[in-house]
Amino acid sequence: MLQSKLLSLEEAISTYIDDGDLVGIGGLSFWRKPIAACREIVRQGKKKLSICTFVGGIEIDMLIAAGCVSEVRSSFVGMEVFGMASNYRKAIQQGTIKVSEESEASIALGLKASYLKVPFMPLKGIIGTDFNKVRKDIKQFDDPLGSGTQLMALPKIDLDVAILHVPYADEYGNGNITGAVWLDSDMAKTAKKTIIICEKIVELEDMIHLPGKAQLPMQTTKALVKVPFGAHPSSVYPLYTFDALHIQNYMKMDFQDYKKDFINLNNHAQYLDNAGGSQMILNILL
Amino acid sequence: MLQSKLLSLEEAISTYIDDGDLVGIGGLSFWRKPIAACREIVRQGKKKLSICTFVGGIEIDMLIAAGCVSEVRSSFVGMEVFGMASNYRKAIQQGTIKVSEESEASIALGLKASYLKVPFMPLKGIIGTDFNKVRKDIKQFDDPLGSGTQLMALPKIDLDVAILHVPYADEYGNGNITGAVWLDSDMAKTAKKTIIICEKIVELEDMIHLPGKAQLPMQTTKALVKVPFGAHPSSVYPLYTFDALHIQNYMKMDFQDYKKDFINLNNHAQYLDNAGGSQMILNILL
Amino acid sequence: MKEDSKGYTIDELMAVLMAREVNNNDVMIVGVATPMVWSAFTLAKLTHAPNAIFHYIMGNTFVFEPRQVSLLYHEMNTKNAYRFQDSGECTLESLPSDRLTTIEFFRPAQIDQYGNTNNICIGDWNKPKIRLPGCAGIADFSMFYSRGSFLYTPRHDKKRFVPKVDFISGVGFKDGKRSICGGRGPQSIITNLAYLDFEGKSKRMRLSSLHPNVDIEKLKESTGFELVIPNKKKETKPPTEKELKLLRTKVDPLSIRKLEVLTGKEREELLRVIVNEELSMKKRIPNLISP
Amino acid sequence: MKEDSKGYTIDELMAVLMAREVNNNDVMIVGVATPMVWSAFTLAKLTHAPNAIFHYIMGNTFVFEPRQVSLLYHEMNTKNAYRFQDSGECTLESLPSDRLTTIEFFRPAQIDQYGNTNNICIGDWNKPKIRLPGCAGIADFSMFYSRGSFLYTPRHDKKRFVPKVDFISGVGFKDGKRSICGGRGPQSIITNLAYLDFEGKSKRMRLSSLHPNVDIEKLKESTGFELVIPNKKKETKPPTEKELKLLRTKVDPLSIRKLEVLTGKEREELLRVIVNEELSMKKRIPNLISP
Repeated sequence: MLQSKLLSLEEAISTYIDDGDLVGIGGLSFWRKPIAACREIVRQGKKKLSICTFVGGIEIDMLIAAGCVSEVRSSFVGMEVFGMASNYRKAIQQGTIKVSEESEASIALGLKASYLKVPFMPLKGIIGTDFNKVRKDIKQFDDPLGSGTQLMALPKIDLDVAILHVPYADEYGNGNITGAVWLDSDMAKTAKKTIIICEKIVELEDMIHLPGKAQLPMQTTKALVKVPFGAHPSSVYPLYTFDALHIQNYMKMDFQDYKKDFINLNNHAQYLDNAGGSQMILNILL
Repeated sequence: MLQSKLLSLEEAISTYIDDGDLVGIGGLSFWRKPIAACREIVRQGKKKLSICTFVGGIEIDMLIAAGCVSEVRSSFVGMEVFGMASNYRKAIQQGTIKVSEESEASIALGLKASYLKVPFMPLKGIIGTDFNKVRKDIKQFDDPLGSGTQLMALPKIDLDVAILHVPYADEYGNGNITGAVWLDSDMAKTAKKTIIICEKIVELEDMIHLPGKAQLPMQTTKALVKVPFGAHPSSVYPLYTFDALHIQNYMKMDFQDYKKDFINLNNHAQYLDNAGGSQMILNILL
Repeated sequence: MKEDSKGYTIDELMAVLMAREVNNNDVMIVGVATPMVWSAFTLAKLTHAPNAIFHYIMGNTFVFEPRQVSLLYHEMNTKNAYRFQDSGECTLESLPSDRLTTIEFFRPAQIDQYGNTNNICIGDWNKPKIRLPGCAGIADFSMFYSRGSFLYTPRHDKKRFVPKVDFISGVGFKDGKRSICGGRGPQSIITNLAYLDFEGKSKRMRLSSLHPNVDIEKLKESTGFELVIPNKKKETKPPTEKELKLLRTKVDPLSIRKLEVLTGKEREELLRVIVNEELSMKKRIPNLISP
Repeated sequence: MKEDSKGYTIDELMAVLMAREVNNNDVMIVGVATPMVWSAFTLAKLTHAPNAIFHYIMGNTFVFEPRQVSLLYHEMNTKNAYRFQDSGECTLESLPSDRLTTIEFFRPAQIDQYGNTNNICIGDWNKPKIRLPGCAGIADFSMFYSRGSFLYTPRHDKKRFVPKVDFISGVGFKDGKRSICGGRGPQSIITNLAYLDFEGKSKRMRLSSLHPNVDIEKLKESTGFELVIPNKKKETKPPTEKELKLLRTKVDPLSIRKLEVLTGKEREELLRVIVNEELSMKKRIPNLISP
């Protein structure tokens, strides 16, 4: 039968992420972020990653604080109503990481271009902004069909790796998302190596009955990892919501202390215990 | 509350389709084709329509035979294993209608361009074919970002009208399709006037529970018409399949006779009766 | 932020003014971390815009029913979605922006007299004094909307209302002209001091109405460029009893919208209260509100 | 079309040869009105390619389980889909064609020695002698596939195998070179006379094996250009007992694949039989086939 792609988190990250990779991260803001995988990236001391995500939050901030990141490509990186992503902010202000300034469309269309095997996609938006002053890889051009319309060419984004966190997956690497998919399916299909982290493993047959079915196709999945509560402190609808207390805590702590208490640990249960154990789990469960 | 868009088929076609319109037709081949609506177009004697459909069959053949069509834009027009669409073939061979030669991507990306408000979308496919010899509105061009890649610019397709047949809709114009959506949702969203023909009317609240929910959004729907078995002789999954006997019959009959027996009728029940009545319905029901 | 002598707070006044911008057939885009906007839209739905539809970015969903504003359970609106979007649709493809009455509120960090906005950085982009979170979709969508775009900020001061923004990430009326994208451009800015719009011809920012108890000199001092000031002064129509009651009892009883106004310790304390209140809910689904 | 002395018909031989092209990890694209292809894929799934996946264009679906080939109930495969596609995905976006082993069979109306194909028209496009149905996605996809594209026709004659196609709607090896799209180009052509492929260097069409009982002169006479003929002649390996039994009893007992081979009255008669057989089924869902 089909080959199982089930790996440990450690194996998946060490096998499929190389220093310098352009890494796509799924989810949006505090929602369905593969944060257990990001902690593993920190533990393994990956370096010089370019991180691409639609809307980023604590996961980007953490990877930057840990020194894993050389460049960020995201339309927004912040901590929602909790405030700013201070490591992100500091790193840019101090010039220790690069930024590829992105809008929502520049990422969505960049992935689409990658899919269609074209070097760019055209857009009317962005024209008139200052994006072209800081993005040497985008360019305003004339409609080649001669309508006289000015357009912006947005380059394709070819991800090396995509890391996506979903509620349900089968061991062959089909992933199911309840609710919003955002750009996860585009990342899954275009990345050279796709790693799916799931909350629960289901049978291939179950995909038939899950709403939305397998939005992430097994053909492009390299590794499947099961980490229950692995998106914590972000949410996985419809299983649990984000952990506001943990996020506030993160923002107050010195990152080296945070790393000691929450990242450099032997196992996931210890992480959950340190994050509040059973009471925390009861808090976040929907 | 929300405004009901429920109209009779006659009202919908007379109000929203003008002679000369570029009309998008949903479905594919013998599947979910708005054929009752096409018969009404014939009855109302609409003229000079440009018809755009992903993969066309009997509905295109019929509209051509009735003299409603001046141009066809489709990647394929045929009668599946039953044979050729002979009126389509004849009209082109005799030069009485124009053809805009299309592939699947030229239609799909044309609608996408319309959506994104850009005049074209780039594609690598089609290059090397003879499409550019017969399509003066497509053009090979260099990647403006300087990669040296040759691309084909495919123009946007701005539909005047979209006619889509779906199993379920609410009276405000949300449409739900069980199974394949193909380009129906793109047509629904881009056409200036969208007409939805449905098998069953459900409540807005029911959309929440239907798989796929409202793929066709009410905001862009102008008219909703209820015509049970209105896609006959094509299929509406999961309610009924196509009527192979009727299609064979159509192919054998002179179109003027067909028109008399199956189009120029007073009401839909009479059409169903002439098409075999209860036994026919039992035959096609899944 | 106490109730002033008029009996309402600035977050209440702003939410009410934002609600009044909604039309009955609007698709109301609820973004990420904008409880003030969500409050305003929910209030509009319960008052003059019963047909308006919520489009939650958080769930990529369209929802008809209004729910109580929530911090932790925002995503539960996915439950009642009657429409999901495809993956690509979460950007420009949601609905045809040029033909439909989509309404979205953007909160700029800097704005100039022509409504150009900046959410990218303060200072030079290459070495910013302050890096901001980013503009999300503002650079993409805002110029397409047929109803134009709507702006708000609870902090009207010279750091925000500047002669020249440090980075244009949202196009207003460049040199007094509309963007090539076809939308109507910025329509209004609702702040803690005033309701501002744009003068028809010059497209310069104009005072439309001053909020009650705000001195016009205070407004001028707080704006880093010259506003168009009409001869005939108008006062902003304060919230009605009904609006305030709905907002306080049904729409947002936990005052989550206030998080957009407060800073520092005050904000932290309110956050603590909201989180505790929400965690103590047995049912972790925000209440449906019946009109 | 009777069984010949070898005990199988040409549709059976062709379906078996097409099945043998499938690899175990392929995504097998089942198009519209191609029961021969569907039969072949289902047979492959039951023999050497149990992991292969059906991608039905008809339902925009991915399906793992094999079902009996059906004329009227093809779309019922939607029932067991484990993956649906978005609307846009029904074209180029299905799965990354450059990295995965997608297999699709195209049936050209004309083909030249470099595998360029035509499904548009016979004669001049502006005033065609015969207008054909169209090329559907051939112009878009076929040049991208990492495994290349696969061709078949049950009518090997000079009308189809021509020196120059009247309209290139599918790019083969133009002037002996690959398309710029990166795919491997045409790999083989399975006909009623022979199994043909393309010579490694010149990319000219080459005889790989003649079907049993076919004379090489017959092949040459039926081809409108000079084939590369290797010195060492091979005979096509006929269907095995197992393949024939599966095809006849489980995969396609109604011989729907034969509709692609027959013409005129014979085809009409078979259609009548198939439709009547299928209409008499109480359960209007094609049988699942257990391997």
